[in-house]
Amino acid sequence: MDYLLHVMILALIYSVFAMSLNLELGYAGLYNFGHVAFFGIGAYVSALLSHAGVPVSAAMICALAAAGITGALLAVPALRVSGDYFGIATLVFAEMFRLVCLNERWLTKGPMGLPGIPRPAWIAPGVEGMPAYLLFAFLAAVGTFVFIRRLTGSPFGRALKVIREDEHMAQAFGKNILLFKVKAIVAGSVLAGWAGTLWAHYISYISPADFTLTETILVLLCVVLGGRGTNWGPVVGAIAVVFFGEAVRFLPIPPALTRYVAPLQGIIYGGILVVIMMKMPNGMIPEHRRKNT
Amino acid sequence: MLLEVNRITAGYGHAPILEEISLGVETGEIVCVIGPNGAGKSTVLRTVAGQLTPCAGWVRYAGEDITRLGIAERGRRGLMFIPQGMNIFPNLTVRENLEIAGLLISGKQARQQAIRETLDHYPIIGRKKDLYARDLSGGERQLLALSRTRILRPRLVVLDEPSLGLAPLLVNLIFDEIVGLTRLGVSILLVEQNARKALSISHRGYVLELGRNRLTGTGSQLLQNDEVQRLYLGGEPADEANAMS
Amino acid sequence: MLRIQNVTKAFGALMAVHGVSLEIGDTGVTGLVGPNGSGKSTLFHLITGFYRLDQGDIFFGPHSIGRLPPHEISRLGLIRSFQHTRPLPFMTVIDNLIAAAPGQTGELIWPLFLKPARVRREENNLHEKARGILRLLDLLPLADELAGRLSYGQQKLMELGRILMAGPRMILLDEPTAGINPTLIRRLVEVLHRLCEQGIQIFLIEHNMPLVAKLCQHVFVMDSGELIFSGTPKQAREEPRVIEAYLGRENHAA
Amino acid sequence: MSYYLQLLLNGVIAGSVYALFAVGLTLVYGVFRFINFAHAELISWGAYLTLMFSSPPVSWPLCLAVIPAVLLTAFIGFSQDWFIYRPLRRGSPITLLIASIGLSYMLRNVLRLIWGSDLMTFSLPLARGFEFSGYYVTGIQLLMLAAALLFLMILYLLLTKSLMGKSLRATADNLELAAIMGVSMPKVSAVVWTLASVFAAAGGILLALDTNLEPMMGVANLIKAFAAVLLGGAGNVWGALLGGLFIGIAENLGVAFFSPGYKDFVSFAVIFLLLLFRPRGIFGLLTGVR
Amino acid sequence: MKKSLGIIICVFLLCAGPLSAAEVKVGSNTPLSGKLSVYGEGFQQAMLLALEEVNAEGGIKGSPMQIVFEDNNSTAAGAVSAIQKLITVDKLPLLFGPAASSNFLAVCPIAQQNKTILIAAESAAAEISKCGSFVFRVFPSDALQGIGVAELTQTLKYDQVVLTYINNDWGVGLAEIFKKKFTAAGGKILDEFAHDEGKTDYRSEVLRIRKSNAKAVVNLTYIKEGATVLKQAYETGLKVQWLMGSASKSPKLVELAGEAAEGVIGTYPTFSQETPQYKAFKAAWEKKYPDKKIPVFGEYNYDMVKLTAKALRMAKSMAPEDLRKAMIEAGKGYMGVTGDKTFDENGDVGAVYGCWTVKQQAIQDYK
Repeated sequence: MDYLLHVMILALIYSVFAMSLNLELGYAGLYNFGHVAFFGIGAYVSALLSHAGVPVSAAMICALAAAGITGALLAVPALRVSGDYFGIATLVFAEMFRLVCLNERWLTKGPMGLPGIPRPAWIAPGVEGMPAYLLFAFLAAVGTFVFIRRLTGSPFGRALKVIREDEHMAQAFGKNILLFKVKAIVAGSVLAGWAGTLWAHYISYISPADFTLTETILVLLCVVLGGRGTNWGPVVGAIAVVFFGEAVRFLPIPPALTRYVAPLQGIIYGGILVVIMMKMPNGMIPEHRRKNT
Repeated sequence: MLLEVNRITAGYGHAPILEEISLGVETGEIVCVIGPNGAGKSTVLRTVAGQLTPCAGWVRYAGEDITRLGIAERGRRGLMFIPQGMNIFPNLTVRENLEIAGLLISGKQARQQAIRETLDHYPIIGRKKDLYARDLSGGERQLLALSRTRILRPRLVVLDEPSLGLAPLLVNLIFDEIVGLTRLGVSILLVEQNARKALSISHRGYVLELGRNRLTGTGSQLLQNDEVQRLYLGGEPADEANAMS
Repeated sequence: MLRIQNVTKAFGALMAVHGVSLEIGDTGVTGLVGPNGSGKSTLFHLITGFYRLDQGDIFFGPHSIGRLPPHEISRLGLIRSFQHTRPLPFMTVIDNLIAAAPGQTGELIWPLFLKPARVRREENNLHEKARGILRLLDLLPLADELAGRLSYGQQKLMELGRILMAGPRMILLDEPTAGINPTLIRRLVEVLHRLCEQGIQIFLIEHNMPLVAKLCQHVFVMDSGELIFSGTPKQAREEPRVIEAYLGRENHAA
Repeated sequence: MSYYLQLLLNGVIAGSVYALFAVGLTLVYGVFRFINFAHAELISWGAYLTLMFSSPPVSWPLCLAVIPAVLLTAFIGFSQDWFIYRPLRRGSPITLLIASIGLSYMLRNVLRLIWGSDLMTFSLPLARGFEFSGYYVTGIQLLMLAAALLFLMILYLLLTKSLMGKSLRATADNLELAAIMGVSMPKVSAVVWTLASVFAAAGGILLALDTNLEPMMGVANLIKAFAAVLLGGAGNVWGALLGGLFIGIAENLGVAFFSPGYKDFVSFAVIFLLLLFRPRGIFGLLTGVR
Repeated sequence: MKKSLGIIICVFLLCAGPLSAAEVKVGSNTPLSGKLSVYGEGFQQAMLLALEEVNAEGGIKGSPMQIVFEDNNSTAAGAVSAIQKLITVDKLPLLFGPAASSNFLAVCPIAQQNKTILIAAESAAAEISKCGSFVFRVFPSDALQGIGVAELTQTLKYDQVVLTYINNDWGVGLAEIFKKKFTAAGGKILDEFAHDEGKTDYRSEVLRIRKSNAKAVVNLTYIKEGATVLKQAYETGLKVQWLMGSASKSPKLVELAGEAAEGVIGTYPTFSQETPQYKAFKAAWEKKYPDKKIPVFGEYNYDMVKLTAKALRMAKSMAPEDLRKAMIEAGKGYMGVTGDKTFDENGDVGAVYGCWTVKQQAIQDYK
């Protein structure tokens, strides 16, 4: 049942991606709408380095570092603006990243994309390697989950929540809010890069078309659907979104109507976002918090 | 009685700020509400103006119960509210500010006429009628806000701290203007920090303390009342419990 | 301890604070009074770094804090409250307190993973400390209640606890008794006295004049952004300029 | 030299259309304080609805088809507000932003569902542009320029001469005070959404007449419009016009110097840099709709 | 949400159940949605036409043939998901691959690993030749086409051209080959730039072409971008010889660009339209889809299905190795609508490159 393995791997990778966004969006209250850029940086750096002959594991580590450094470089200026403007700044950053990937062909091969990205040495290429990759992705997701739970359940996470709720209060108690936010973004970027490398080495082919706004919307959907600011929310959200997307394949749709599937899916995704914002803004697993009266 | 506030309790969220406050304004009167900070003066005004609905008690205006009426509806009935601080539109010209102020007047002719008269009446702002209101000085802004009364000719104006942040000379100007407004047949309910000034122009005054009626009397009575001074500045309290309450 | 030198802050044309200089020694409780809009809260914001100074400087002990960001000022032990309560309503009361503790190892990412034992130990200590403070404030039974469920007065007390948690040398309270009932005020006053005994300086904005008279050794009075008086509460009551600031000028009186 | 001037001319024309989009975005921002992502869909729906009414089975002449199309777009704009944004207005702007992203995605896919992803065209007769001493302009382009100027002129008059326009500006200045003064909020919001929709639809139709229609046309232009808004200062109508022109000129002149593959990069970079260093816009020294 | 998910899973189980053994099934990984859906629909129609004929002729050894269409959203990730499903859920031994070369390259290792035959009808990238022994294509490699365009340019005696290409895998790949061949033969490229996919305004790009004063422009692009560029060049009075590739050879180009397309010359892998095969195809198409013109690459998709049917009939069993041998065997000397489909050692077919031009609002052969 390779297909099921495939869907499970996808769901796990998306879980990691969603968890990384949740760290910023849910815990730190930073609406990063350009998160896909870090996913892309992870994927590209890892793929390029492994093409250049660097062992896959080393390439992956470099990719995480690259994503983290870029995150810090983006965060410091972008945090000058807040709220929806921060969202727009990051969104624009992601599009700029994609355009660079598309146009700097000497590096990224542009729209041709990078095919034949190798798997880690201990995982067989192709289908034979899928159970092993599933295991790998599972361990990666569990590791990410544990890491984020540790991070958010700690004094660090508590401070992030304080900052999210009331920046002035946090400052009055000596919290360096800029530093905390930068750290949250760096951690989120590293983990998004992590998801990106997992993706690149699994799917074995990446191109700029994989890192568009649509992807950001999908992962945003995973997070808000599952529940912002909770540990399980993004995981549940990612699994739901991936399985729903794949389940659509099994609907008995006559070939002539297949063309309507993707738009319908888009309508449903967009609709879910709107409905969640209106009816259950805290998602399927709401964070335990009361409205401030 | 033009306005009658009867034992209202009101506040935001948790604790009520006002407890069973009562006051009244007769036609033609200037009535001021004074009291130390946190006494709930502005809350009284907001309740009268319709920005806040009390949880108990009622407000009658011109013989009708208006406790649950919206702010716009009260405006239409001639009960006008001039809030404190940001009470003009800085990115509109002076003239446009007046036009918005006259929004409740039906009939273009009548509105234009009222605006013209107002601009004539206030040469200071009349001269600057095409400037953006953001370019006016603090006193001019307050005058512009007050001039709305001349346009709409309401029966009752509810004024929140008209002298806030103004230089003493301008305070006098504004207070003279408030007195002038009564000649139009307008009654005034006024909240002021500047108690002496406010009492000196008021027919009657109410002194609030911690959300309750404390004292009431004519302007001059209150001016001479030592109790008022003590409320503002503290002093030898009658007993400790009293000081704490 | 706190020395303010010729501090000025303008918002556009409005002079919120103009040329204020004052000094607070180790005198216990100091009050800051004045009518609405006289610049008291602005001065607090300036001291704690939330507003940037236009002119002048502020010293806290030996440090110049006039240009420091709020969190660094806070770390020097100068802790403030805000005019309205700002609980973290979704957190428990005890977590509200613990979150306020400065210099937690667990707030740094590497030690969090590399020295878990130390982080755990610190958490336990903070927990104990928070419980102690809650006991002092009579809030211990509410320790595990969500802060949002507390009454307004209880939240004010909890905020005081939060300030204590931060290990202050001096605390700035903006209207600590506004909107709370006499019983709680009494409790608050007790706590403030206890703090003074521990050598913590208190600087407060307060409108409840009798309370100011009772609590403060020294008061400053502000009007229209300027410091108009400095002395004991008793002196203040008799000072014409103070009366004028509160009640208005005599000259035009009817 | 004439090469650059021609590029400049192209930029001005492109920019005037961006300005049409930006005005709506900035009006909504000015009054309601959130960035309406779904504004993009008003652009494309305006164009597609015109196509619908001008092609079989309705087959109205273009100038007639525009009318129901614009009306329906305004209806969409108004429904957005009524059913989604209005109930959400008490929440944070982020909630509104996410909802508008979702809505945009939804509306765009409805478009795809009905008309497909294929490129569509009004199949107007092809015409050579007019030539003025070496510069080429097509009739449609002139129409675009004229329409943009006309629309902005009308907007200017509306905002400064009519009582409704003044009420709108007052609301943008201070919503609470406007309510105290008796400005009717439902009316103002109806006017804002009508204006935003009509401007978006008009721009969309012009763009479609000039080139083609495709479901992404709105989003692609929204980002430019957004850059214009930021450049002009959020809430500033004239800023939006100047910002639109700037973006149009910058990206078109940019083609001369680097690969057209980076054409969009220009507006992105403008947005990015502005947000970081001049968040209130070059012309946006003050806020409020002017 | 939970409820609807449950329903979906139930439907999933129900559909996965009945695999009727009476049919011979093959899969198709087709861009039915997303940016390539413009083409996907045409591919699908051509395949369905061929399928109808195959079944009318008695199907495969008496059983009807069926194509399981799987949408790939025009993305690499979608193509991978689709092929995984076709291979492991539907267990199909033979698949038609996704359209864009980039998507095809993403899936071909999976097919090769699974020993599943993967056939391309329109993916042209030169790299596909290296995909492996189970990958075939009935469409000639770009390597041939790039050379074809360069040769055309030289035959027409344009030794100085502007090169512009669509900024995607097809455009960039083709442009690289063209450039190599053209400059090696002494041609000069005056200006070279990519243009974005899916834009509606290319006026400034057109101006850039104009600036270089070239007599000819090699514009390797798709239909809608091609049409827009032609139209906007026409508006500005740009008079150059446009040289284009196969991807824009479509009546839709003429429909969109109108008069502006007049005189364009392009290359395409050609086949004679005089053959009985072509005439039969054309008649069949017009009968089945009376309102629709033959889509781009429609003939190749048709040939692909017909050739596959032939191979399936010849195959000893459905085992991968047998199918692979049957494919090679079936291709030998097979004359389809698009000519000789004999596979070489890479699974590629050869091609004759012809030229097309637009004359009087119709695509014609250029001689």
